[in-house]
Parts: sequence; C-alpha cells; structure tokens
Amino acid sequence: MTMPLTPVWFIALPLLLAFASPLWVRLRLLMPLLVGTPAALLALALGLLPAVRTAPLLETIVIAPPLGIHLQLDSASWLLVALINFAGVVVGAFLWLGETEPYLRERRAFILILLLIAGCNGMVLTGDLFNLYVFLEIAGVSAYALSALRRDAPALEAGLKYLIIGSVAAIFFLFAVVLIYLQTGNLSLAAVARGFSEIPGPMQMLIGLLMLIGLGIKTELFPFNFWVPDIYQGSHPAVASLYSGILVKAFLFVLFHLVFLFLADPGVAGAWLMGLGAITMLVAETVALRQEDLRRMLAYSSLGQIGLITLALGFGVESTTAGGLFHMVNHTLVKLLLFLTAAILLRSFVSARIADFAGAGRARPLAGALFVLGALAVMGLPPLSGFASKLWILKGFAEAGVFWPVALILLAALIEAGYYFRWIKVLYEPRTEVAIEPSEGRWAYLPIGVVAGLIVLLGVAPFLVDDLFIEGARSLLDRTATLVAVLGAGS
Amino acid sequence: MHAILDSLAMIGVSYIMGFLFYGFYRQLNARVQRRWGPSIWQNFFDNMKFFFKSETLVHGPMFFFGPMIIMAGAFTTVLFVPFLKDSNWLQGYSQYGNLILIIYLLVVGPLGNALAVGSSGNPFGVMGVTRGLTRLMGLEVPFFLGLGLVMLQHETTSVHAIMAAQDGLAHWGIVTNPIAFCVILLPFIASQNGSPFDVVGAPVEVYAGPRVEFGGRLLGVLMTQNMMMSIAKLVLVTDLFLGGATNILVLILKAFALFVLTTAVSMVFPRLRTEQAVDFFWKVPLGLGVLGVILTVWLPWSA
Amino acid sequence: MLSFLDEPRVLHGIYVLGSLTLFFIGLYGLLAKRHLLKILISIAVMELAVYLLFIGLATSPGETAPILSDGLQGFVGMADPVPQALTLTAIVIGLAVLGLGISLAVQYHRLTGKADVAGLTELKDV
Amino acid sequence: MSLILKLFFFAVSLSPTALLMGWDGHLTWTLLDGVGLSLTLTPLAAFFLLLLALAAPLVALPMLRRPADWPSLALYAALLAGMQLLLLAGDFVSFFIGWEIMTWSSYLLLLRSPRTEMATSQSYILFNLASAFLLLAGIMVFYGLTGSFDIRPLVGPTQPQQLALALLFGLAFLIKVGTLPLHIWVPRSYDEAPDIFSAFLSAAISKMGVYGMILLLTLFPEALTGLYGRLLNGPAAGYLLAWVGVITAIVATYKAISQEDMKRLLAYSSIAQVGYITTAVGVGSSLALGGALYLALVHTLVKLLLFISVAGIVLQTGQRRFNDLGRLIERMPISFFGVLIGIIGLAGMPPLPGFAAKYLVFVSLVDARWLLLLAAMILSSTAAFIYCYKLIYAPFLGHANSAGAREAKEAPWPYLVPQVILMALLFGLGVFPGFAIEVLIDPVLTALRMAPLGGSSWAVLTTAYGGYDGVVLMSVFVTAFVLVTGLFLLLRGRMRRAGSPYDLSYAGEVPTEETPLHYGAGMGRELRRIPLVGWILRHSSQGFYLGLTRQMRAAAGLLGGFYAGNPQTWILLAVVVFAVVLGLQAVTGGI
Repeated sequence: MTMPLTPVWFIALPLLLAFASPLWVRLRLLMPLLVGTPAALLALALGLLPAVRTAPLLETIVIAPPLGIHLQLDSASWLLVALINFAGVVVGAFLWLGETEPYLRERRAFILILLLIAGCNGMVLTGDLFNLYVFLEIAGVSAYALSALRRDAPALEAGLKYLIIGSVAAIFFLFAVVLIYLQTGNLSLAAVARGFSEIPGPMQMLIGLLMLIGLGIKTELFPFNFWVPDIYQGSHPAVASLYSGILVKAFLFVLFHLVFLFLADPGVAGAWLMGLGAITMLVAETVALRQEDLRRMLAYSSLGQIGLITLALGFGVESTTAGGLFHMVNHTLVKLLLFLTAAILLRSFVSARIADFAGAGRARPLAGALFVLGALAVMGLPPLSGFASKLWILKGFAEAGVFWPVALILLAALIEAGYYFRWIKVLYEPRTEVAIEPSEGRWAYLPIGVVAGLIVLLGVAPFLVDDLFIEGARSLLDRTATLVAVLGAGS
Repeated sequence: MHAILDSLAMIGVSYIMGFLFYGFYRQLNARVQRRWGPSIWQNFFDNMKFFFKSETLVHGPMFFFGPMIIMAGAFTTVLFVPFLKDSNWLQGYSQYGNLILIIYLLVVGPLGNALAVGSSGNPFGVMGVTRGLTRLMGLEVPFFLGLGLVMLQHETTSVHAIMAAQDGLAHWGIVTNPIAFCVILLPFIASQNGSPFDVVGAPVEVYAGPRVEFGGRLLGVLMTQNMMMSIAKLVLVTDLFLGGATNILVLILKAFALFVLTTAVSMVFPRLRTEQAVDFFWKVPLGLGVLGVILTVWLPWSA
Repeated sequence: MLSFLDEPRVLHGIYVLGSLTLFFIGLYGLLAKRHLLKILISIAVMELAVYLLFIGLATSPGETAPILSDGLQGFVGMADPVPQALTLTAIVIGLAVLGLGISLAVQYHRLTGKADVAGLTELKDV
Repeated sequence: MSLILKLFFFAVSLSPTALLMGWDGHLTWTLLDGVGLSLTLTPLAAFFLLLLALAAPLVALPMLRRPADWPSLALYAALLAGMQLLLLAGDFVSFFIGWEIMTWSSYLLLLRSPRTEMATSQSYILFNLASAFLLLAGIMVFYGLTGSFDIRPLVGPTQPQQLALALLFGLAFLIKVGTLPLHIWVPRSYDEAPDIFSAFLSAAISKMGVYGMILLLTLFPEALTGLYGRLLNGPAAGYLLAWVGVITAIVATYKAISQEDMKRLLAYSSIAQVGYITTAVGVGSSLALGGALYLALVHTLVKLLLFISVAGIVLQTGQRRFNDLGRLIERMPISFFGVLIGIIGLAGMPPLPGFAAKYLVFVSLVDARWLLLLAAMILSSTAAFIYCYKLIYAPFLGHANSAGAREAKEAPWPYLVPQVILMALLFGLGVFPGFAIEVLIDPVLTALRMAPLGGSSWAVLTTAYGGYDGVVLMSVFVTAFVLVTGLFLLLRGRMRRAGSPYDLSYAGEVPTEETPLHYGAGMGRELRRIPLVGWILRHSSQGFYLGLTRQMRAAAGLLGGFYAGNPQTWILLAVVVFAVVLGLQAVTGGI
C-alpha cells in the first residue's frame, strides 16, 4: 500500500503520533519525535511546493465539496503550514537540546505540542467551517493545557484565564458558524462564500461581528486582547513563542482568509480591520513602554506586530498583502528568537524583572547578542528580515498613495524602539558581579542560531523567497480562483 | 630685495608711529588732567629700557614663546595691511591677503600670548585673558557687521580695491557709508584697548591683567607689539574709511586724526565692566549696524 | 388549541427566545459570578444555548430522525442530520474544555486555596 | 590569533580608503519585488567617503590597543560597512539601509562605555531613529511621487510635494547633524561614549547628516530657490535654514563655554561647527557649498585630533573635568601640540585651514547680502575663542590639580600617531588652502553643476571677492617668528626660570599649595552676567523632551489600565464593544 503524500498528513501525522505517545515514552523516542514530526511535515511541505505553485492542492475527504469536507493547500496556506512546522521544529529542538525544565520534556507536553501543531495546520488547511471550529478548539485546548503545564500558581492562573477567554471566543465563533449554516445551509467555505452575499444585510452584519469578536479575541486585536500579556507572562517562554509564533498567525490567516473569501468586496471589512490593526499597534507599543517584565514586554511587542500585520493585510492590495505575509513569517522567526533567548536568560537570572537583567548581556554574551539581533529585527532595522517586510508594506501603501498607515507604522516603530532599546541598555549595564547559574548546554543555542541565520539571510536576500509571498498574496486575495478551484468552473 | 626692504620699512614706520602716537597720547592725557606729562619720547625710552633689562623671569617654555608669537603676529598683521595706495612702497604682502584675513590676524597674536599667560600659572592673568576674550566677543560683532557693510558696498574683501574705489573726498568711506563708520568706531576703540573699554588690563579691577607675570625683555616685546598693532588698526580704518593715503605724510595725518578722535572719546567716559561693555556693544553699535543693514540692504531702493 | 405552536415560525421563535435567554443567563453568570466553577458552568450554559439554538432552528416540526433504516425509501421529511452531528461533536469538545477547566480550577484551589476569579492576580502589569 | 584578528580589523578600517581608490563601476543587488540596491560613487559621496577614509583608520588605531574589546571592533566594522553603503547608495533603499546600520551599530558601540546612562542611550537611539523614520517617510513620499527609489532630481514637483519632501528629509538630516532644538542627544552621547569612539561620532557620523542635506538639495530642480524664490541674493527657504544653523552655533558655543568636562565641551563645539555648515548649506551658492564642504573637512580633521588627544589625557590621568587637570604641558607635550593645533583649526584662525573654510562662508554670506547672519556667525565664532582657550588652558596650563594630572605620562603611541598625522594634514592644508578646493571640492561642485572655485595655484584661495595666499602667509608668519625669537635671544640679558610654580605676582601675597590657583572651570563663568548669554544658559530644550517622555509614560499607564488582569473585565469589554457596534449599526439604519 502506498502512502500518498497529501495534505492530510499535516493533520493526521501529529495527531497519530500524539495519541500513540505511551509507545514513544517506552522507546525513548519522545524528544526525537517531537523534533522529527514537524521536520517531516516541513519536508513534506517543501516537497509539495512545486505542485502547490502550479495549482492549489485539494484533498477531498469522503465526498466532494460542497457537501463533503476538504483540505486546501494553496500558496497562501502553504506559507503558513511551512511556518508552523518550522516553528515546531525549532521549539522542539530547543526543548530537546536545551535541557529545559523536565515538565516540558514529558509525554504530556509532547502530546500538547503536537496537538497544537495539528490544530494550527488544520485551521489553515481546512475548507470547512465546522472543521475550522474543531481545529480551533483542538489548538485552543492544547494551548490552555500547555500554559498550565508547570502547575504552579502563575501557570495555573494563566491556563485558567486563557481557558475562560478562549472558550468565550469559541462560543462567539460557534454562534457565527451556526448562523451561517442556518442561513446558507452549507459549511464548506467555498459554498458559503458563494451564498454569502444572499444573506440579508443585518444578518451579515451580525455574523461578521460575532466572527470579529471570536476571531478578534484569538488574533489578539485591540479591544479583545487584554488577556495576552497575562498568558504570555504565565507560560514558559518556549510555549509563549509557539503562541506568538504560530497560533496567532494561524488565526490571523483564518480571519483574513474568511474576509477575503466571504466578501466579494472586502473594502469595508478591510477598513475596519485596518483601523483595529492600527489601534492595536499603537496601544500595544505604548503600553509596552513601561513594562518591567521581559515576558510581558515581549507579549506587548507581539501585539504591536500583530496590529501591523493586520493593518497591512487589511489594505487588501497585492504588495501590502505580500509584505504582510512576509512580515508574518519574519515576526514568527523573531519571536521564536526572542522568546527562546528569553528562556535562556530567565533560566540564568531567575527573575524576569528588568532590574535583575542588568549586565546580563555581558555575562551571557551569546544570549545577549541574539536578543539584540532579535530586537533589531523586530523593530525593522536593516539588514535584518523585519526591514525587508516592513519596506514591502510601506512601499505598497506608498504606491497606493495612502500615507496615514506609513506614518502610524513609523510612529509605532519609534515607540517600539523606546522600550526595546531600554532593555538592550539594561542588558549591557556595566556590573561587576552578576549572579549566574551554572551554564547550560550550548546546544540550546543551535536552533536559535538557525533562526538568527534565517533572519539575517531573509534580510539580506529576501529576493530568494519573495515570489512565494507574491503568489501567496494572490491566492489569498483572488476569491474567484479559490471558488473555481473548489466548486468547479460553473459556480 | 624690494620686498625685504619694504617689509622692514613698514615695521619701522609702524613702530615709530606707534610710540610717537602713544607718547602724544600720554602728553594729551596729562594736559587734560592738568599736569605735565612725560616727554613724547617716553614710550620709546621705556621700551628700550625693558629690552635691555639684565634679567627676565620665565615660567616654562610656553611662557617664553607666547610673546614671540604675539610679536610675530604683530609683524604679520602689519605686513598684510597696505599703508599706501597707488604706491610700490609700504605694501608688504597685502596683495596676498584681504580684509577678513587681517581681522583674524589681529587676534592670532593675542591668542598666542594667552597661552603664555596660562602657562605662568597666575589666575589673575588668566582672568584677564578671559575678560579680553569676552570683550573681543562683544566688539567683533558690530565691528564685523560694519566691515560687512563696507565689503558689501564695494563687493570685495580686498583692502586695495576698497581703497582704490575712494578716489576723492566725495567717495571716502566715511562719506559714502557713514553708518558703517559709526558702527565700527566704538568697537574700534575697544579693540585698541582704549577707555572706556579697557577693563582687561585695568590694574584695580584684576591685579594687573594678562601681563601680570611678564617682566623685562618679555614685557618690552608685549609693549612693542601693542603699539604696532594699534598702528596697523589705525591704518586699516584709514584705508577703509578715509580714502587711504598716497604718501606717508598723508597717512600719518589721517591716522593721527583718527587717533585723536578715538582718544577724545576715550578720555571722557568712565570705564565699563566687561559684561557692561559687551552688553553695550550688542545694544548700541550693533543696533546701529542692524539699522544700517535695514537701510542699505533690506529696503527696496537698496537693491 | 395549542396547535399554533406547531407552526415552524412560532416554534422557532420560541427556540430563539429560549436559547437566547439561556445565553444571556450564561453571560450574566460569566460576568457577575466570582467563583471559578460558576464561571465555568456559565460558559457551559452559553455553549448549550448555542447548541439548542442550532438544533432548534435546524429542525422543523414533523421531521423525523435522520436515521437510515431498512424500509426507508428516500430522504423525505427528515431533519437535517448535519446540525445534529455537529452538535454532538461540539458537545464533546465543550466537555473536554470544561473538564480541563475544572481540573485546572481544582488544582489552583488546592495550590492557593483561592477559587475567586478576581483573585487571579499573580500575573499583572507591574 | 589576536594579532591576525587585529590586523584584519585594521584592514577593515582601511576599506573606505580602498573603496575611494579602487571603486569604478556600478553594483546592483536585488532585494525584493522590484526593489533593488544600486551602488555607485558620485563625486559628492566621494568627498564624504574621503572624510570617512581619513577618520576610520585613525580611530581604529587607538581602538586596537590592548586589551582589545572585540565586540567594539566587530560593531565598528559593521558601522563602517553601513556608512560605506550609505555613501555608495544610488537609490534611497540602500541609503536608508546604510543609515540604519550606522544608527544601530553606533548605538551599540555607545553602550560599550561604562559611563553611558540610560537617558543618554535612549536619547541617542530615539533621536536617531526618529531621524531614520522621518527619512523613511520622506523616501516613501518620494517613491509615491516618482515610482522609483533612485536618487535623482524630481521632475516637475508641485509646491506641496516639494515642501513635504523638504520637511521630512530636512528634519531627518537636521536631527542627525544636531541643530537646535533637536540637539539634546548630541552632548550627552559624545560625552559618555567610549573616549575614542567620540572622535568618530563627531568627525564622521555627524557628517552623514551634512551629506544628506546636500543630497537633498540635489533632489529639487532648482535646489532651495525653487521652493520659495529668492530673498535678497539667496534662496528664501535657505534663509530659515541658515538662521537655524547660526542660532544653533551661538547657543551651542555658549553652552560649550559653560561646560566643566572636556568631552562635553567638545560635543557642544561639534554642534556649533555643524551649525556653521548648516548655515552654509542654507546659503546654497557655489561659494557657500564649497565653504560647507571645506568646513566639513576641517571639522573632521580637527575633531578627530581633539577627541583623540582628549582620549589620551583621560586615559593617562583618569580625569576629564577641567578642575581636576592642569599643567600637563610638560608631561604630555605632543598631546599639547595636538590640542593646540586642534583649537587653532577649530577657532578658524589663519593660517590653518579652518580660516579658509570660514572665509568662504563669510564671503558667501556677503555675496548673498545676508549681513545679519554674518554678524550672528561672527558672534559665535568669536565666542568660540573662549572655549578654545579653556580647552587648552585647563588641561595643559595653570596648575596640576589632581594626583592623576601630576603623575601622568605622555599618551601611548597608538594615540600619538593619529595626532601627528592629523597635525601634519592640518598644517599642510593651511599652507595650501587651494589644494582642498581644487582637488576635493571642485569636482563635487562641478558634479552639482555649480561654478568651481579653483584658483591659479594650490597656494591661493580665490573668490570673486578676493582671496589670500597660504604659502605667503605661512612664510611671513614663520619668518617673523624665527626673526623675533632670534633677535630676542641675541639681546643682552639673562633668562631665569622661576623657582617654583608658586613664584607668582599674587597681589602681594605668597600663594601656597592650598591656594586655588587653577582657573579651569571658572573660566567663562562671568559670561552669565551678560543678559543675552545668561538667558541662553538658563534655558534648555531638555524640559520639553522630558515632558514628552512623561506624557508618553502617563499614556502608557492609562492604556495599561486596560490590561489589568481580570478575565471578566476582558469579556465585558468585548461584549460592550459588540453591543455598541450592533447598536450603532441599528441606529444608523443598518438593521
């Protein structure tokens, strides 16, 4: 029996391996598999790339859409899938090589991380609204449990808070799904998209709002993102890197996928999202100014970047969208770098308070340098990758002759510099005695180093990958092509 | 050969004019104060006496080189000011220089000497230098503005060209550009270290001023350069505003007239403190200068 | 006499009202109650309200259960099976979330002795 | 190993020189989606590359002294790479990339100093990033207008477009050069940076702002005159810029006089000098631009010399305040000459080239008929004599005031070699003022389609308003000096060295070791009594920025209130937003 290499594996493989975990414990394969699974999926994604670039891959399960369920791997979702699995490899490798805390190296964490990856892959790939809900909940539940994994008061508190707010988001989302089904009688995204314009206006509005709240909470947009810093603070930084790196990105993708697919003219919704993105960005960057806790600071910075990506994607023009997708990738890389470096620093310096980091960069030169690199990249300073994507976004706005986002993005970047450089300064504070825990395995730096290398590479030579993002943007924006691909030419 | 002779002649003329003018000044001052002053040659005698002192106290090498620098600066200044117009003589190297250069050369020597003062380690000397520099800061602004008006009027910085343009009494600078002359007159007095702007070297204010540590031959050098510098400045103003001179007698006459004018102003005013002087320069002469600029540059007929 | 209740519009209206009431009760509990378990229960109630709405509105009076049996000739007069399948799935998921939530709450209580949602103050802006 | 690495770094520091000598051609590098970098060397950039080529190895030499700080060296290499990219840029993207690399690498270098305070580093990076982002905004506007990132003159821009560009770019570059009131990052950072690196900050990095300003002029079809026409004989828009420059120079000069720390004094003096350059750029004529470039050249040389000398003093004495130094002339004679030549250049005294540069600017002001500016500039350049004197008196003359100053030795050779080279360069340029004009400045002016200034020989500086001959001037002065000294020594009489430093004429008293004889920090204190100067010294723009910071933090606190961690609040807010939006839709007729 041949095993066809289809997109199903992106969901099936991690699920299978996660549920068979007792076996791996006995075989001492837990850690290799934690790295190997996303690595295999990444390889699979790379293998599928040529095919995806010619035409979107549709994987039909049982019966064809619109009645059946299908998975769709197009240029846009390919980017996300590759990103999610790459992040999985990096975090897995960090947990394995870095001799992290034992609770992150046990079976439970293994299951949850694989489930999280499966959930994110599923959300991105699925072409069915209810499946989307299911994957959203899978990713959600695994995230709640991951937060609480440390089982001390802050971790449990983070888990509980995450669970409460996440459930509320899920209810809103489910409500919207229910309304959509009741209105259109369909759950297939393409079919819903075809019929969406026939839904009466007020009901469209209501569905849109419910979706916005449900996904807004999940994608951490401004009036709905107050939970984020608490959760990032309570979770282990490696876990937080997964949240910021892949979970939010998957939700963002879903949000814009739905917007661009459902609405024939996404102008109004796009403007709303641009507004929300801009507010998110400015508010988050401003609040971050007075953060004294490293993890919270990174959380706010993450919010700011999400706002920027939303602003760029909401504009709905090819070059800002491509830039936005590129920025999504860059932000994932940067946040992986920063959170994992933060994990190393936190282990060495026990506390996450800014005052306790004085001189940390001098005591741990490598970690300090990596943190600086990440900070420079997240602020979009050349020659790092954050600059390339920001330039792309700005260029898109300038081409369109719309300058207020340019001004806001630059203002936000300036505010962002205000706190990142404060941290950098503290890291290099001259201090003679720094209490250092004994040095941990140097191998922990390997995955971080790979990410850092990628950040530099993508900054210096973004032309290596820019075609992928342009194609991704096209497939995200081109509604009719998706409809034709799923439903056939006659639709 | 001509250049060397000419240079020596210029130095000689300025030296002789210098001590004669100052000798006259002491006489005049004495008469105004109703006493018999010293002989008109007294300055020359004093100078020679200093030069032949048998012993000179030195505070390190810089203390020695300072007076040398100021003397060299005085020579250079003199050599860059044309004394006569339409003549081959008493030109020095003035065709290689210009007005702005001369103004700056006037300061080079004193700054060199300031190093010597600092080197002496006497705080009073340094205080005097600071006061001198402060006064300089005050006076240069209107002085330069006045010269700027002249430069603008003739569209050149060359003293030769400015002199050549004043070919008759009607074209003298003081006639064609009286505001500029008024603007520079008071700063000019201050730059001559004349009363009422002479607080820098005033014995009572700061114990003896910048020269406090100098004695013997070094003081002789300082005295010599002071007289020569004064003459250079007088000649410069003569060149710029009084049409220059075609021969030495006219030159002496015009310079003397100017000298009398400045001393007359000096004698009737009490001494100002440094900051008062600066404030004064920035109010009265500078205000006059601004007025001049408005009248000659900004108003429509001036274009 | 109460046959007007069988009219789909009336019946659906009642379902909508009822489930929305339930939803708002849940929301009230979520916003007003302090105890963690009560909050989790409120969430469950809200979820239930959504399920009820779904099932209620997707079924009209007179429709039979969508079960294929031997004698059945065609899919006539059957309720739409999809909502029911979906709701079942959703209930399972909801249960899982609720279970996780309660276990976290219990652990939290054991660890800190607190069960008040306003007492979750370990994580905050400094 | 470490020797090889050091040699490598020194080779890197020579890279601008190599580039200057060897670059011919054009390099392109694709970035993404139609954006590419194109590198080419224009004559204007070549001039500034020359400044970099002068500064880089001379600063690298003392930096390589043991114990070498490897991160500093690596960052220095990055900094040089960034600056070269910036200068080679044929398009705005590479310009910006170079600009930013310069910004962050210099910031990180700043952090290497143990003295850097948070306020300093933050103001440095925030002002510089603000400059960078204004630049980027300007680039985006430019791109929106032309559809291309290439640096080339605009074709037929409208007035508002020109104004937007001029404002955005202009502000960006004015922050970089540090004009009032955007200067407050300069003194702190120049002061607290690693001692050697301060030289580079002042000599090379601030010149990039000047480069930007001149580059900006080339973007407009008629430079500054195109914007608002002419005023008197110069561009009206430039009049404003010129006043900004002059006021900067005046204020910075007085602030410099009142400083009690050597490096901070030099920092303020840098601000003042760059203020002159700004003025000259504002005048915008061929004379003025020639003067601006000349000033930039001289300022680079002078500030390198002064900062390196001062770094040597700090290294050997451990003191940096004027009060704690004194009488180093006997212990550090070469450094003394370094500072001496430096201040002569700084004050713009003939015969050093500082005078030539100032002369060009003065003449250009007269030519533009902007006499009030001329007077203001004279004010600041005469006041500069005071701080120049303070700079040489307080460390080198007077009385030694601390143990460090009493026991210091001459600075080590890596500090002295650059000083000697720079002194020779300054001297040479002073003798041949026309050399810089003809070889360095005229190509730039020709490329900018302006009249070249070159004279008949390298010895003379000529303008339409007259000029001067450096060789004659120098030989007259030197001859006079030799003659005077010789004659003096020929005279009869004995020279006697004072028996002790306290052998002074001290108002009839005998000073002792306890008597405060050093007038170092007190110098210029009485200037406060002059109303204008007092007013300037009492005021500062710092309060404004502090207030801004406070407001930002207050805003952060206010918005941070949203993020107070109660889940019920979060949900309530979400529900309220939901309800409000729904309600609004209902009211506006959506439902």
